[in-house]
Amino acid sequence: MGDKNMNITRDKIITWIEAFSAAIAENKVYLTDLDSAIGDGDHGVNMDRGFQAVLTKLPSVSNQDIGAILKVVGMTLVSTVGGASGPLYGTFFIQMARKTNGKLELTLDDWIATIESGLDGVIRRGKANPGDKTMIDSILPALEALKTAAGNDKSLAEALSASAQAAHQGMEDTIPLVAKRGRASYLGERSAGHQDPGATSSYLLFKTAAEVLP
Amino acid sequence: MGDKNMNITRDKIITWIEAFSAAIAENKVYLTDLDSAIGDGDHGVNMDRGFQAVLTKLPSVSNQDIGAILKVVGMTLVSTVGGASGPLYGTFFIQMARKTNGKLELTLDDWIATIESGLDGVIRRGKANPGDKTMIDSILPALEALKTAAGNDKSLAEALSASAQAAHQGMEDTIPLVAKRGRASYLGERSAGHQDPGATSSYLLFKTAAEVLP
Amino acid sequence: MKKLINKPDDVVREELEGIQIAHPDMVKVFFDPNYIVRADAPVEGKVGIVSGGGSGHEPLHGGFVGMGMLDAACPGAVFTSPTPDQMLEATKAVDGGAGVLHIVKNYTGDVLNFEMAADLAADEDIEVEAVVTNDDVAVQDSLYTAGRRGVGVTVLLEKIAGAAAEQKRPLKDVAEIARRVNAQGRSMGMALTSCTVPTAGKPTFDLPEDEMEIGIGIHGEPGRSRMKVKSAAEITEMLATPILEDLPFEESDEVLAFVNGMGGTPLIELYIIYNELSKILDKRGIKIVRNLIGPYITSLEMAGCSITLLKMDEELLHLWDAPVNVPALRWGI
Amino acid sequence: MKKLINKPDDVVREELEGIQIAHPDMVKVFFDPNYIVRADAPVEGKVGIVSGGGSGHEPLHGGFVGMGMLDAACPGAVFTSPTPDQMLEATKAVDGGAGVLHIVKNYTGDVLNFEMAADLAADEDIEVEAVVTNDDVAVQDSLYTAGRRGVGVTVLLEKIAGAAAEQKRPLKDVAEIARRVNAQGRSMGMALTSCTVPTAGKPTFDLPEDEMEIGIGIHGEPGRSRMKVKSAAEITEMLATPILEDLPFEESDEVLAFVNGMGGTPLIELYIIYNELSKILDKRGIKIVRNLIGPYITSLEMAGCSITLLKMDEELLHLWDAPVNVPALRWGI
Ligand SMILES: Nc1ncnc2c1ncn2[C@@H]1O[C@H](COP(=O)(O)OP(=O)(O)O)[C@@H](O)[C@H]1O
Ligand SMILES: Nc1ncnc2c1ncn2[C@@H]1O[C@H](COP(=O)(O)OP(=O)(O)O)[C@@H](O)[C@H]1O
Ligand SMILES: [Mg+2]
Ligand SMILES: [Mg+2]
Ligand SMILES: [Mg+2]
Ligand SMILES: [Mg+2]
Repeated sequence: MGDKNMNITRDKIITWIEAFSAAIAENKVYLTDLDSAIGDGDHGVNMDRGFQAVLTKLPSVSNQDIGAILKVVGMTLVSTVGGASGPLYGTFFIQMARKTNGKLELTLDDWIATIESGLDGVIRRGKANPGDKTMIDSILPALEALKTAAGNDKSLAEALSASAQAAHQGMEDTIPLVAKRGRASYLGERSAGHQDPGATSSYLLFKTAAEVLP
Repeated sequence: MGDKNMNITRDKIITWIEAFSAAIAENKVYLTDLDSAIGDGDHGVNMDRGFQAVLTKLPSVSNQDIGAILKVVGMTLVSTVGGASGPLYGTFFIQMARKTNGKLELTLDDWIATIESGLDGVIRRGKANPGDKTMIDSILPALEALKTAAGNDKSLAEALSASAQAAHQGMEDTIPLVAKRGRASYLGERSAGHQDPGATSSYLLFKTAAEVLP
Repeated sequence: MKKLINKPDDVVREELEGIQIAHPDMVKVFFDPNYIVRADAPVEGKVGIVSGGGSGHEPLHGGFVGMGMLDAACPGAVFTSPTPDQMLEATKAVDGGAGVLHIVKNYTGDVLNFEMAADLAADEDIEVEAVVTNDDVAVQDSLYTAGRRGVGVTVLLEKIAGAAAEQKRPLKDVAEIARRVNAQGRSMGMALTSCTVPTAGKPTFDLPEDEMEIGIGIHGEPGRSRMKVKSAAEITEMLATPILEDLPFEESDEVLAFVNGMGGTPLIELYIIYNELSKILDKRGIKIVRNLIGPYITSLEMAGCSITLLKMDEELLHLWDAPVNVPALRWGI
Repeated sequence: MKKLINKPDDVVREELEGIQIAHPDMVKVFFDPNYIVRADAPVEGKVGIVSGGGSGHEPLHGGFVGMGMLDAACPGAVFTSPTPDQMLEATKAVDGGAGVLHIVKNYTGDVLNFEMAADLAADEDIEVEAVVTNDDVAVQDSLYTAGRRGVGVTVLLEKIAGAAAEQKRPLKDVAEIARRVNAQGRSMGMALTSCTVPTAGKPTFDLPEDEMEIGIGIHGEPGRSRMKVKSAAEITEMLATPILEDLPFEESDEVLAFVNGMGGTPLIELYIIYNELSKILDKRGIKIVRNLIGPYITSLEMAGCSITLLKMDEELLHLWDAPVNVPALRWGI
């Protein structure tokens, strides 16, 4: 049981973005290979291009509020990633920013609202349903795990850890799915048996959050 | 020593054209391979296309004079072979026709004048010099051998046989030469060490002549 | 990988520099973000037309910028959708006060990025309409997919919508014509070889020396099925039949027939395909009233072709024939 | 061999059928012997311009038949010179009473066949002048060879001579202008891959995955030297330097820069080469006043490019800009 009242500070958000960028760089080839199997083999390259750009932008906003920081992350992704994941991850961060405007610290409830806002953005933008074999399939379980943890009065650390586990499960659960959105959908039945690259990068989002945010 | 007074009849000329056509067909790949080494690998294909066309034309002129027959051969080659060898062989036969107009038989002297006329045509058309590694390098020695044989009062059969031998020697002598005309000339020194395809097909002309004309 | 390039990462930028130097009379090229606009943009009172997509499909879209066709093109990385900031800048640059039409090929990335760009343009009070092309009959179950891909029709649509805009028709009209072109056009493609994305350095897929892919897209992706190489007549039949039956095209229809090279196939082969196509259409009583033959929407150096048929009417004919003066298409001027 | 063809022996005939069906507004195609003439030939009082050569270089020459360029083209078998009977028929078909210009690429076969055709035409009282193009600087010792090959300049010459003829200038003038274009133009080419003659069925030469040929011709023949693949910048330098030093082109010269694709190289790479070329010319103070970028004189599906520079003057500029309306080039109309 961690400290229930511990909050997510602005500096931790920055650390999280840096940790996620590092995880993407580390998994660039892995993500790209996953995308080669059912897409066009660029997901790792796309994400890495975006987060390398984010890293160069971060210092100039590191003394602003969390909303401002997340907005810059989102805007940078939108203008550097391209493809499907650019607008989707971009929207995710921009919508997270809407809930964190002016804030220097986030409670667990704030975090839940923030993720929920991000996910809503992704769904509105991409019109995917759960089970369509997309990044939603790891974000949604992660959000649900956060809510359950909060309902059960768990600590921030526990909640984040539960969300990372749920995202991981969601990611693995994409393997048998037949894709219905994005480029993988052109493969129809042939997309089954492969893990979705976007769901994999999204899992890394929650994994790194669990590692550095508490 | 054959019969000194035996002449080349029209029917033998037809047989000769047929025999040469057969020799070209037989050596199509060989000639093309020679051309691949120092040219563009089509000499056998070109010649065969032309003489197959000649074979279809022959029956319609087989009861005309030798000049008319050779003219049709030359015109057919001109309009079916293309490349360098089309106009050269075409001119060879057309110029042979000039010396045989109205004739139904040729003496050895007629034959010499006929070949000389053909060769002159090739030289005027192609502007090659002896030693430039072209068909001239087997036709010219063949002509000289014919003249020598006639000067020595040899029979037609002997003269034709000598010309075939000389053409063969001329053909082999092209091997060390550096090409100065035609496509092989672009290779410069690299053309040395290869037998000229045109000189090879010309040798076949005299070889078949020695076999069927006497 | 053998290509006439310097560094793989510099391919798109250097290509754009080449276009800039080659065609200053027709286009202006901007960098960071990258976009190409016609030299005299914005044209006062004219609907601006913006398209864009991944690079590697040249001359699409940059080669179609100029009088009578596109006002701007946004090139992404090779086979990667461009980003909304490029599209926004392009949209602003060509807005002549009559609104802007976005022509978007139906790929998730392109659609999403253009949507965001449209939102951003709306924030700046520019009226934007988007038309999405989805003419690829090789994608069958559009219910369970991201829908049919936008391919060859895009070229024809850009020409025809461009002509409509040049006549200063209002945005609604231009968009309506564009949607009609999309609705009346169908395409399908095939590949004899894969292609190599410069940054990847190796072919996207392997294709044995005696096999081909039928039903490919334009991103080096494998197609609907793989089989032994067939004759030009059989290949044309395999591409034309699904196209003809999908719309369907019917007896006495008049069509524009577009035989497109994928980048590595020479013109001599495209004319052979066109010859076969005309026999097939003849047999069905379908009349080719216009044609386009050449590499216009390509997949880098892929060998292969695609066929697009567009059902024509008086208005489309008129717009197709209207003057155009862009790097890759020129007539009537 | 993977090609979009039916039988190898039928390639040329079926291509010609495709051209005939595709462009009846611009050209008429005749068979046995094969030749293509502009739809409105003969043009009364105009010098007729006839070119021709082996097939496999498309759009050269058939794609250049029409208003403002060629009056006729004679296609031979792939990479084999056409025959005098084709040329004679074409010459007769385009003789408008002002004589006929033969444009001949300098290959022994082409030269000899065109000479015979000219003799035959003279027998029919048609005045014929021939201009032979020989712009390939990759062939060095022209004393000991059949002379330099005719390559890229042929395209430019056909356009410019075509414009001069269109102005109803006399045969002597048109020939003089054509000879000037040839004298003021130089080219050199390179290949990343070989090509496959359909009837041969296998590549003309083998080129390892990391090597290229510099100084090739347009018949799939190996070039001046073989080496490891280099960057676009280095390749452009290797092609441009011999061209520049041969004429020589000098500071403040104005040139038309032609970056030609060999058939299998996509436009995106040609623009990168053009970008490098413009830097090289810039450095030398040579000004590009016109350009042409694309596959115009090809070697089947060979990957590679060639560069042609033509020194321009007022008259050539004017003739270059004059209207042209042929399947492969169109402007000013
Ligand atoms: N409509 C959508 N909604 C949510 N996620 C999507 C959608 N379409 C695609 N994705 C995600 O995007 C990932 C692919 O991203 P990426 O490869 O970068 O883009 P692209 O498909 O344009 O190449 C997929 O694995 C999937 O998770
Ligand atoms: N100028 C010339 N004079 C005489 N013979 C020539 C000349 N140029 C080429 N040849 C002959 O033509 C032969 C090549 O013929 P071919 O391969 O059919 O034509 P191409 O070179 O046009 O492909 C050469 O081997 C040579 O013997
Ligand atoms: Mg991808
Ligand atoms: Mg040859
Ligand atoms: Mg992509
Ligand atoms: Mg040849």
